[in-house]
Amino acid sequence: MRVKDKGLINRAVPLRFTFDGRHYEGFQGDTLASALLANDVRLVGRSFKYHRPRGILTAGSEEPNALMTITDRAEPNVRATVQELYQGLSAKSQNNWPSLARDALSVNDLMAPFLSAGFYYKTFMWPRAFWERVYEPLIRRAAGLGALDKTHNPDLYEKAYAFCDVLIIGAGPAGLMAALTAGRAGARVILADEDSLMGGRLNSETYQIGDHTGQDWAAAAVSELTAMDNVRLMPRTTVTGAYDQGTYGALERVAHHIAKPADDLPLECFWRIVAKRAILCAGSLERPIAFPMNDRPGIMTASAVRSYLNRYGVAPGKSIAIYGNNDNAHQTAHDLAAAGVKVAAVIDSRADAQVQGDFPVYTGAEVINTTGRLGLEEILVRHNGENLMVNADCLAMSGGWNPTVHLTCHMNGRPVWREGILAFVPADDAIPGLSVAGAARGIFSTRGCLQDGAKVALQVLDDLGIKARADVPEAEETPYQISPLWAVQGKGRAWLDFQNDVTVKDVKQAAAENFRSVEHMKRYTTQGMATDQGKNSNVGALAVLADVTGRAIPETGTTTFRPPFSPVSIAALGAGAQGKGFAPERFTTSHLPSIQRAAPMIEAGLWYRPSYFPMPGEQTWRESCDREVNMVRTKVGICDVSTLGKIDIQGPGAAEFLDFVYTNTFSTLKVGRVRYGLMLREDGYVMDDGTTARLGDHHYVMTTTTAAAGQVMRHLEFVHQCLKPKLNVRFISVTEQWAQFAVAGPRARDVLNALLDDPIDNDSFPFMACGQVKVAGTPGRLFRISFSGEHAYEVAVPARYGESLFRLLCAQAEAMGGGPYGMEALNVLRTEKGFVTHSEIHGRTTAFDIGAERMVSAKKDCIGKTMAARPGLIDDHREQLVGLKPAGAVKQLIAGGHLFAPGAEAVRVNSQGYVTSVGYSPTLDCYLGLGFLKNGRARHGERVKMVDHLKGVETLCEVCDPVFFDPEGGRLRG
Amino acid sequence: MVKLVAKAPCEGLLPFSYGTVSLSEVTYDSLTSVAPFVGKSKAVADVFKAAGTPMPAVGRATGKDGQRAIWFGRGQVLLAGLTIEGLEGLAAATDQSDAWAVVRLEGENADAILARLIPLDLDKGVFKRGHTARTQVQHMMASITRTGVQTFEIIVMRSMARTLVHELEVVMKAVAARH
Amino acid sequence: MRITCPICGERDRREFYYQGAAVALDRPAPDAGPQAWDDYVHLRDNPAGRTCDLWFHEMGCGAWIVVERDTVTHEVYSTELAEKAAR
Amino acid sequence: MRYSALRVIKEGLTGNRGWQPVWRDPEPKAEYDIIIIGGGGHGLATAYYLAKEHGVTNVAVLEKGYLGGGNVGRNTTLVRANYFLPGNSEFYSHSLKLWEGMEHDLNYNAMHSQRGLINLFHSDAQRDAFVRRGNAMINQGDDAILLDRDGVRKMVPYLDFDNTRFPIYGGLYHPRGGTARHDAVAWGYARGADQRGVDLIQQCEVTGIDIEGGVVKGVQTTRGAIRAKKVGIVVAGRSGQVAAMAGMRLPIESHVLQAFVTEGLKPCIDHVVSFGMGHFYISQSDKGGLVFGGDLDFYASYAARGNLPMVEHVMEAGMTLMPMIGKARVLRSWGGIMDMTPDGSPIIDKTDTEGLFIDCGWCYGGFKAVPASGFAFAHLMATGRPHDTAEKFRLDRFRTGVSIMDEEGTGAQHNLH
Repeated sequence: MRVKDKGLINRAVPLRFTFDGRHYEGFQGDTLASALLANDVRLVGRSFKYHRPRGILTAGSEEPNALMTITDRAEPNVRATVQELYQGLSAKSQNNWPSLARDALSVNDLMAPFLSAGFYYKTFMWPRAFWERVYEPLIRRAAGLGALDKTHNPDLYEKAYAFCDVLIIGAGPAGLMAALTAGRAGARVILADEDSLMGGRLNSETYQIGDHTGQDWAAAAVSELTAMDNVRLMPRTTVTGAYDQGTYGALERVAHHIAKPADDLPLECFWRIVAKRAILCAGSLERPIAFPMNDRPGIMTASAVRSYLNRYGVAPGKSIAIYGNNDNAHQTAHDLAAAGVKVAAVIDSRADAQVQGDFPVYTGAEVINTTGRLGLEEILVRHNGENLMVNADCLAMSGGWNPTVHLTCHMNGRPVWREGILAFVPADDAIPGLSVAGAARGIFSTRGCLQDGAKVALQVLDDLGIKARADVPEAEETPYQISPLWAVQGKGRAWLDFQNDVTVKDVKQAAAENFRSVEHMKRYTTQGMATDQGKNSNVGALAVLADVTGRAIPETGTTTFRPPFSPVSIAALGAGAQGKGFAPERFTTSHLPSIQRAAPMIEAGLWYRPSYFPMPGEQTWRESCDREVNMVRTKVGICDVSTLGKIDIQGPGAAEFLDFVYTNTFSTLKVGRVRYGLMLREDGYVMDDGTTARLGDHHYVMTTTTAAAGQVMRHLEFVHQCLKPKLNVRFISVTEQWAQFAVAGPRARDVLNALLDDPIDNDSFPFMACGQVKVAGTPGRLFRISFSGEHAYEVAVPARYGESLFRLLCAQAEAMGGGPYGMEALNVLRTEKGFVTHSEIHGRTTAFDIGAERMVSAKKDCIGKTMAARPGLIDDHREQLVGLKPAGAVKQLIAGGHLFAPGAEAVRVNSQGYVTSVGYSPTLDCYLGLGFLKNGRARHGERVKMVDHLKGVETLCEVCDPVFFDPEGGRLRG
Repeated sequence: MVKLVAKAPCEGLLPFSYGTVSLSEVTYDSLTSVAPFVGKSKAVADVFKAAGTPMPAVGRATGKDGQRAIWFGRGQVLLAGLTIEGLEGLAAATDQSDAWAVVRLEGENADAILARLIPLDLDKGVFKRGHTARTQVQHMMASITRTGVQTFEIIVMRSMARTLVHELEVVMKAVAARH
Repeated sequence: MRITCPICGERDRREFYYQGAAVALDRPAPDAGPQAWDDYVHLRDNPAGRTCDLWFHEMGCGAWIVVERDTVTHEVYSTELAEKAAR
Repeated sequence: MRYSALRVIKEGLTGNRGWQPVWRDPEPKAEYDIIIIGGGGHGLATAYYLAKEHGVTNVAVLEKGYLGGGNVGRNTTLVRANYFLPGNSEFYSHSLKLWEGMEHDLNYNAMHSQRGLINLFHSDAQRDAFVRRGNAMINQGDDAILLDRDGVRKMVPYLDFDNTRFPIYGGLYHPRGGTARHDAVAWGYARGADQRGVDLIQQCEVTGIDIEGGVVKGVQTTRGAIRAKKVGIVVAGRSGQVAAMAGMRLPIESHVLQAFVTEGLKPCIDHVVSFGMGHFYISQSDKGGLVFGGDLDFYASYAARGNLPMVEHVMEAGMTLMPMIGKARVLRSWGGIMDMTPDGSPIIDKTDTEGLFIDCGWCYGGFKAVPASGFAFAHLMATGRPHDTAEKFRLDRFRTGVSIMDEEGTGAQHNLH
């Protein structure tokens, strides 16, 4: 219920929302949780395993219970304690059926004795086939929390980079004070806080700072910081991870609080913040107490009760009891009493606790049981040896405070136990460049936090060489006194992990089964593996384990907190990639004309290339492909080959360099000539192939395959910078400078001569010649090379003219009965000629395997030469490149089929090789295959059986030379 | 006699603007990469100087709109809209006029837009006018130069022009929606 | 993770390509024998601690860089252009 | 103590007070027949099979931390037999068969779930490579089914078939592939080994290997010297350091691989799905978390944690492939140390020191190999001969070039596999 005149909510702006279909009203400034509590809704969810009723436990992002689906955003597992209320918000509870109040699976709770820690490892094994068919589907359906909407995510997310001198994580008293100190000194500051309202606990407490309330002081500090150009305030931003060299990840919730966000506004932004220094001012989290039946709705942390009261003007109950082991818990009673809310009792486990107020006080007392099926009704208190019943619909518990050490563990830092506060504090220098201030390192008073924030900021600024001074106001400085209170003995179960249903008994059982290592206990019981990652429960569970194994807490150890601090959506971390954004798209200059010719475009590297160019009346790709192959073989075809890598190599050392990276020799290549080259990796296998032209004494241009262009460039730079730095040579990629087109077929020269300013003939431009030409008045390059086996050229012009030249070439070719051809035809043409691609040079083949061992010059060293001579790489039994032709009734060949002796069973031990490339050759009217066969070069003329189990095809093949067509190469020179 | 028709990398894609920021294509008369040979850096610098264009230091661009010398990587300068004679034997000079797409992003919040694409501190106090860097824009290799208080020139491979424009457009809209 | 390119300064790790141990700088002579070549191409000290490895500033200036760093803490001690280290 | 539903009920009725320790915590003896260094999945499986298959029970497993604390407890739990190169095929095929009988063999439910694995392909060339792989799997006696685009759509309709960067051409479906509860595998083998008399010794770090005259004599540990006739090194993520104690330099570079799990969700991903263009694979755990991962961070590391560029790359792959998962939130990320070999395939072999054996180089495929690796290493250590299924995993194959098994085809650069 609402409390008059309390809270930072704006009562002038009421907001309507629904929860499980019922309508409610809250105010601007509410979270979904505070609005639900204001409407006396206590039951908000169900636990994971036993489907126990669950209520709101906390007022922050560590909430384990109040996880909901925001149905108007299709967003599961939203913490109601973080979700800001907006007009029309619609929320639904999770993990229950048919309803939250009557959940069928709450029957699990009755079965609890048989569902103890690790029960599933010990059963569900019989009968064998039942796991996938029966048990697992049942378990999967019962498990899980919210459900994903199974449609494509419709929202926009973004990522961004930010840089600063000082990143301050958390805007409570320490963080604000640090930011003021650094900001006033002129440092570039980023202040990030997960809350919508900066101020941290100051907004939830009633402490004074100087002459102001803590809330007012925080607001004033925020205004001052907002006015500074050198300070960037990032509210609603959770710093989620600490990474190397001062890099931090942070999630900004940009639009989750807006009823109707603008169209282009992202929902979330994931920031990578690079900070010279960082200060962790993340405060601390209050921990629950493991007393019997401590899991009922209405039982929450004491600090959460104060948050709801002081920040949201909500009393989470009509009659509120307080149970704690430290003085800080008492403040809850004072705040409630001051606000006119009934305090049912203050129960302090310490006999010597000093509490004064107008309410019943039990010191040296324990809560040993509770009642209330769907919400707390009564608590049973043991006091002075007697049990007494207290009526309460809300119990505020405080087991002490845990500094928020999580980020300091992200680089494997182990927090250190501090006995005085019964809590872990960050280890020193756990993250290089990160300092910790305030409650995050166990300083719990407001004054202490303000002073520490200033002190640490001054140290950091000093390190950065920035002069600064601090001006710290006066504030409350109550000493923090606490005694151990981990698990309370009693009849019922005492929960540690509320979401995963891990109880004290489970931890004890794990220890009894010798899962005594803290990691074993965690993994065996699932303690700390829920969505809060043990923020609420780990320390308590550790204390129980320490106790039962007779060890001290520090000796028992801790599990590791890992990124993210609180969960981050995949959409935010992967922002920009949905749809096409995963990788750049590369378009050739002929893309538009190709599309206009209705060519289906396929992905090659990052490029798009035409698959084929359909003509009217053609029904299948094969018809188009066959026509295009015939066209090249009989007339002329045009193909955009600009995607091949082109590297300009210049300098007096160019020739020597090429001799070192290629297996064959390029220093002997004449200017104006082109040579095919083979490049190995240093381990002796083929890296890439291509042609390289010599344009001048000290000037070559190398081509690479499309796929390997980047790899080859990197390799050349490696060889030069790391192995041959003294060679005087420079490389520049010119792939993008030139639009290059293959003109192939008997009429290739006729097409070209129609466009060249100075016509060529066979004498001026023989096979493997290259030179400068003018193409319709534009300077270009011409190479007489062929990947089709035909009389062919590649003509290159500056890319701005590419589209124009492609159109002209196509028009010329069409006038002669030719036209453009695509990747399918290109593949058939090269297969007919036995030319290899990366289907053959797939990283496991040697020059020897592809029959190119004679290209490895004996006269010089080159990359890969030595390792290529290893015994295993020159063994005669290696699989060698062969041609394959169907020789029986079945005419089909399939790339990826394996090769066997005709009579052999198609099993692994009999496999003699495999098919790499297949095409139907209209020229030879049959399927042709390239493949690798054991000792294949010596087996031309033999029969082998190709088997493709996947399609159920078996084809008898004849082994032959891989060059099926025009083996003498007469057509090339024609 | 037929003539080849030229087409710019961003033709049909630009210009446009969202909020306070506009994106347009920059056309230089020529782009030439100059990579001095081993031991020739000084000689090349002298030629540059003699031609009235100081050789830019690492991470710097010299010149003005339409005529710049941009540091372009290890041992490499990109002459944009400038030609310098007399480099034969001293440097590998390569015509790149058609290899790159160049765009200009201009207006208040230009830096906020780039902060969503580029992993570099572009704060005006750090990355000042005349500063240049080889880096990446999303997943694309890029060169970026601050040519004015809120003006940047971004260069990516020609074939990626469409992706560049698309990425910038998405971010320009998102930043406009925030302000 | 950030690496200081000797040319460009400190940059995000995403701009770099990683090659492996800097042993790659010391290419044996062709006739150095199988063990020397196995050492060069395959075998690694693979220390848990200080190491030198090779990175390529692929999205940046195109320099190959020798990075001396710690494989346990990811601290970077120094960086140097490979062309200088290789001399 | 034998586990069964009946036992669970009986203990439940008596307050779960009767459960016995799953393993003892013995003090190390002065001498063993065999010492296994490393109490991870492979080491525990080796000890189990030494005892079960070879009757060698005077065995100690020495673990510097806690049992199953290494990669067996921090992987993405995939189990598959879809390799295509001889040497790998027969080994992983054997491993999958051992998985299929593991739970009854161990009397421990490792929740091995054969929910099926789909490897997507995105071009004709990739399809051809997967056809070759699928045929190799069937040649080996395992299962593979080629799916076209519509076939993939029927099984995993939530992928982006219309607007993704790399269009989905089809997939290779491996019905027997799936997942398992990773920790349970370690615990099951540990329990089985312990029951057969093997000493599992935790918090016992090996600090030296005693070798005299080329023969192994035992080890030095933080709990004293222990003599042994044979010593096996099975220390993924630490192979280089432990091998160095025996003066060896390995063909291994250690790298970090990150993995991720989301908050629990109701069932939405029923198979294991693997993206062919972006090193992304995903499944959903029985608890409801999406478990997924991608590629190495690509730099040598022993930090068991990674950095943002690869985190983002993995998430970006997920978003282009299956934008349905966008609103799932990553709950936890972690890193494992991957011992990468130059060809991406492992090593199970003798060393030059008599009595000293090594099982290493599992790259990021070690989890599914746990049973067969233990089986083969136990066989090698007990008999002195390689097991048939692991005879190509030789230590000297890089020097000789014989039987290099480079499934990725990327060559001798450790991090590229």
